[in-house]
Amino acid sequence: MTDPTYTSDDIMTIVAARALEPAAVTFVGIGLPSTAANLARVTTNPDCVLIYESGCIGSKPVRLPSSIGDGVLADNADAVIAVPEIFAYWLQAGRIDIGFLGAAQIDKHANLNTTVIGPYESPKVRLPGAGGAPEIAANCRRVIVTLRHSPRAFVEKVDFITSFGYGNGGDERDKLGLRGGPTDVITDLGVLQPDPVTKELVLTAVHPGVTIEQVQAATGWDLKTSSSIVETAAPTAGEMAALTALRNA
Amino acid sequence: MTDPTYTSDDIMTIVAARALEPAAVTFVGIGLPSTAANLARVTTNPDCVLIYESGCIGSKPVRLPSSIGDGVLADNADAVIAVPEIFAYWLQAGRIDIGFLGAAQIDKHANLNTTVIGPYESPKVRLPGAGGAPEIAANCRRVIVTLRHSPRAFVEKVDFITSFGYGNGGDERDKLGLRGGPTDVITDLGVLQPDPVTKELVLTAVHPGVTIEQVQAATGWDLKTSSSIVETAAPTAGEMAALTALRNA
Amino acid sequence: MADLVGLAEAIAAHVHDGDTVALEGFTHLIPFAAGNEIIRQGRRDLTLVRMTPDIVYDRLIGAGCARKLVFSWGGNPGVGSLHRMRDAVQNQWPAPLEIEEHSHAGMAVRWQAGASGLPFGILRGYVGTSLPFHTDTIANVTCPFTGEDLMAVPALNPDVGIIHAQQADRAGNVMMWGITGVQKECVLASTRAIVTVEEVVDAFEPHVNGVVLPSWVIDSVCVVPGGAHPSYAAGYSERDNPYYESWDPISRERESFEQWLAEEVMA
Amino acid sequence: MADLVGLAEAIAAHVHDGDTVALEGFTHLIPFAAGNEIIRQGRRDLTLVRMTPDIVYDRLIGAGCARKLVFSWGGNPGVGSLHRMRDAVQNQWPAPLEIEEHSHAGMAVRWQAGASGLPFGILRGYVGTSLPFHTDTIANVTCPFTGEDLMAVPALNPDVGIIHAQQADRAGNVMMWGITGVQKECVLASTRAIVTVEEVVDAFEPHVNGVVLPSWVIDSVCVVPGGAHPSYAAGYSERDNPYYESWDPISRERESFEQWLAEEVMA
Repeated sequence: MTDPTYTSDDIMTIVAARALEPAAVTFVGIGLPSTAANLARVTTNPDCVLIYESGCIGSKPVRLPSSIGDGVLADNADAVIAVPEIFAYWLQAGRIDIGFLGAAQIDKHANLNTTVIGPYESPKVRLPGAGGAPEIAANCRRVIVTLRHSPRAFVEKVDFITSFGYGNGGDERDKLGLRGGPTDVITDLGVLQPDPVTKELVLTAVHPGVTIEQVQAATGWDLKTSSSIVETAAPTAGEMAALTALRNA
Repeated sequence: MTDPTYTSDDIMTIVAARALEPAAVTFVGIGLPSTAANLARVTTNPDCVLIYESGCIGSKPVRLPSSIGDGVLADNADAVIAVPEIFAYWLQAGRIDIGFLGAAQIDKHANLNTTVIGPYESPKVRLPGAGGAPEIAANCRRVIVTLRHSPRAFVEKVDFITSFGYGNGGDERDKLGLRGGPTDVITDLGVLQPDPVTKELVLTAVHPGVTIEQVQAATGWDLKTSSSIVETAAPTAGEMAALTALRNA
Repeated sequence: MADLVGLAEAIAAHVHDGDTVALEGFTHLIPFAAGNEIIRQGRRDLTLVRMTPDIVYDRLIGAGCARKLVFSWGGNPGVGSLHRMRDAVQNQWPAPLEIEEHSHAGMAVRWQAGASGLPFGILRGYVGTSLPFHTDTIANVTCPFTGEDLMAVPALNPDVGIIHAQQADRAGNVMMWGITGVQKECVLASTRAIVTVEEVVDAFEPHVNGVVLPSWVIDSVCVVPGGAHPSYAAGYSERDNPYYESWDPISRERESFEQWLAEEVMA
Repeated sequence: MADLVGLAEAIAAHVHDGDTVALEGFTHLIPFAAGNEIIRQGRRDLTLVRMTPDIVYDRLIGAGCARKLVFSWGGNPGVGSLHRMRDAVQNQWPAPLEIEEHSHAGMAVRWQAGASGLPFGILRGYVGTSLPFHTDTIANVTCPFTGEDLMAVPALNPDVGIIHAQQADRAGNVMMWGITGVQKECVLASTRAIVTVEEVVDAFEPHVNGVVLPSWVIDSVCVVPGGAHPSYAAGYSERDNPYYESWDPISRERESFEQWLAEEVMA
């Protein structure tokens, strides 16, 4: 990061917020996805509908939630319902436009791992596991992924597919009958998107001051670059102010 | 009926109310079952829990409900829930002690018909159909049936099994894995109960002033009589007063 | 996002000849006004889905709007028969009426499956009864863990789901409370959804069994006070039991029904 | 009908060595006090069921109460890892911990099936993931109507289900509201049920997403104000986020955890 006025978290959050479509119904995980979704809601996208797996539909939190079941998510929500209904009636039924996921590992075909590093039976690192992610990844119209770039995180093949992206690529996802799939992987260095045919993630944007080589060095496979690669617009003063206000609320 | 002080409806209702066990959780249909269950609740059985298929648990109606979804059933209920839950979480899960059913036809093995008289495809009389009855009959610990005696109602074989009693008798019900089964068929003339082995309905009680021959004449099969047949105790003044008060509330 | 429109406009926009249409409401909150509007607009060949056809479908059937009925209990609650439904089933008047008949439990599971985006749902039901011999949409399924046999029923996913609720807010969210039946599932399972409401309020209050449906799962919200009459809307009206009784003579003969239709709906 | 008893008495009566036990509550209303009481009573060989093990199960696992964990997301929410759970899975300390791992959607369906008296439930889930290769309780099932393949998961039916709710009334009925997760299903799916509550009230008021469980499906109701700390009870307390953060250093090392256990639970 060459610009000292924003952090890598800031730009990831702001780029993710920009990726939300107007009025999209968004299934939000806690942490950076939640910050990004709420940033969009209080700035450019007041009509986006935030859904949290704890059962909150249309959450309008007055401060950032510190957990998926934070009371502020329920307080001003349009509806609060039981967890089985959130997954069956809302997510599985295909009512969600955008799913917003993080991951510990992602691979070349956008499969996500939040379960285990190393063998499942004798793990090197035991991670939290699936939570809502597998069905968010399967049932939303599109999925946005945010995670920090590193060769350990961006790997040729994930150790465990917690959430299916494109499998081994090509039409594998379609053949399984899954909706959507990851469309944007937003990192601290840039943005990766799947090739329309092979579904291999390619670099489509670099953040200001980041070189393609830096991103390639932080990626555990031979990362290809889109012919139409762009530089991310730097966070504006307005975006930064809104983000700061949100964090301090 | 020889006693002019009560009607056949009165004695059916009062005998049915007496058949409710203390504090039993009772799944109640509208009409006579509801009157009987509420009579029990306001007299001898204040702790019985009345459940209506409209989603009311622990109803304590201040007057008799005129429909299964009457507002008085919800007003003082312990809980009001959605209809899918009533059937799945409460009835199917086996939480109900007693189911209370009526019928247009009943046969020798206590199978009930509320669907059609004559062939299904070209009915002589099209009746309302199943409603909640098949699963009430299948899932309660025991079932009490009330209907008026006539040879057209009490038949050798029902035209259509809407609600399974004992099939062709014997252990057929057990083999199907169904709970309970009808234990009491309360009519305007007496009470029929299944033989413990054959499951054929036999006459176990006649109401005051009714002869065994009268009941047999009103039954469309060769009705057997229990060796321990009794005469129903006549409605007491207290029961009649409570029933009248309930109807006028 | 729901449009706030008139009922005639909503029905014209969303209910077409040949559609599968569900008007739900379990004794409480039955969308009668919407049913009458469908009759007025002369819709034909509808497949009507509803647990309890009630008077609302007796009218639609008698008026010749339906070619098929999917249901689980077809009586006039507290009164007796639905004569127009019976006349259609027994005598094909005014048109033949195909029926697909379930139990309440089965219909409830079908609604849940439809709202869940599943092709079917399972239950312990129908065992030993005659229903599976006459209803194609009942099948066996085996538990892959215990080997136990259960019954399966297919999801309900109508073209249009119509319900009546107590309130909408200014954003077009809808709230109902009290006995809410399968109405949430009906809206969520249907491709298009119309909700008639008693009134529009600034904000919802909590209620016993309060159910909120967000604006973006509803196509049209129509303010129709009393739109559930002769059924009722808790907090707004009582069930008109004498009306249910009066329906018996009105509907018993074709002539009296047609006179009622001409005077009360088509006039 | 629920007995109103002390927490120690309720746990002693209903939680036995070797039982399958579920303490549910989705971030909100987690029954922490009941979890500590199980530790205090020295229960062993428990199969612990819970969507999000959270600190409540990190403690039980670290204290050696568990032999198996059935779960879907095992982190310290908003903070990081559950170190005691990780130590048990990676290093078998203090005892080997068998795990049965699902997704939230799968666990929710398992709870619904358990509450419904069905042996299994169905969902569109797990497709393409590695979970079915490591979890026996995921199987295929085919729709008898469409031929479509779906996933099946078996019902959850613990010996004991334990939840925390805001209120009980004097008859032992229980009310919770706000984010209620799978707690209704947990109580209904379990053979025995214990509910800890913030207080006993004369009558319940309506609340957003208010859920009432009647007395007769609960075995013991225990008044334990603050019994959900460090999680929260809407209307009574806020989530203690600093505590969740402080759990990280407490639980990171065996020694610091055992010291905490001795001082805060066993003392």
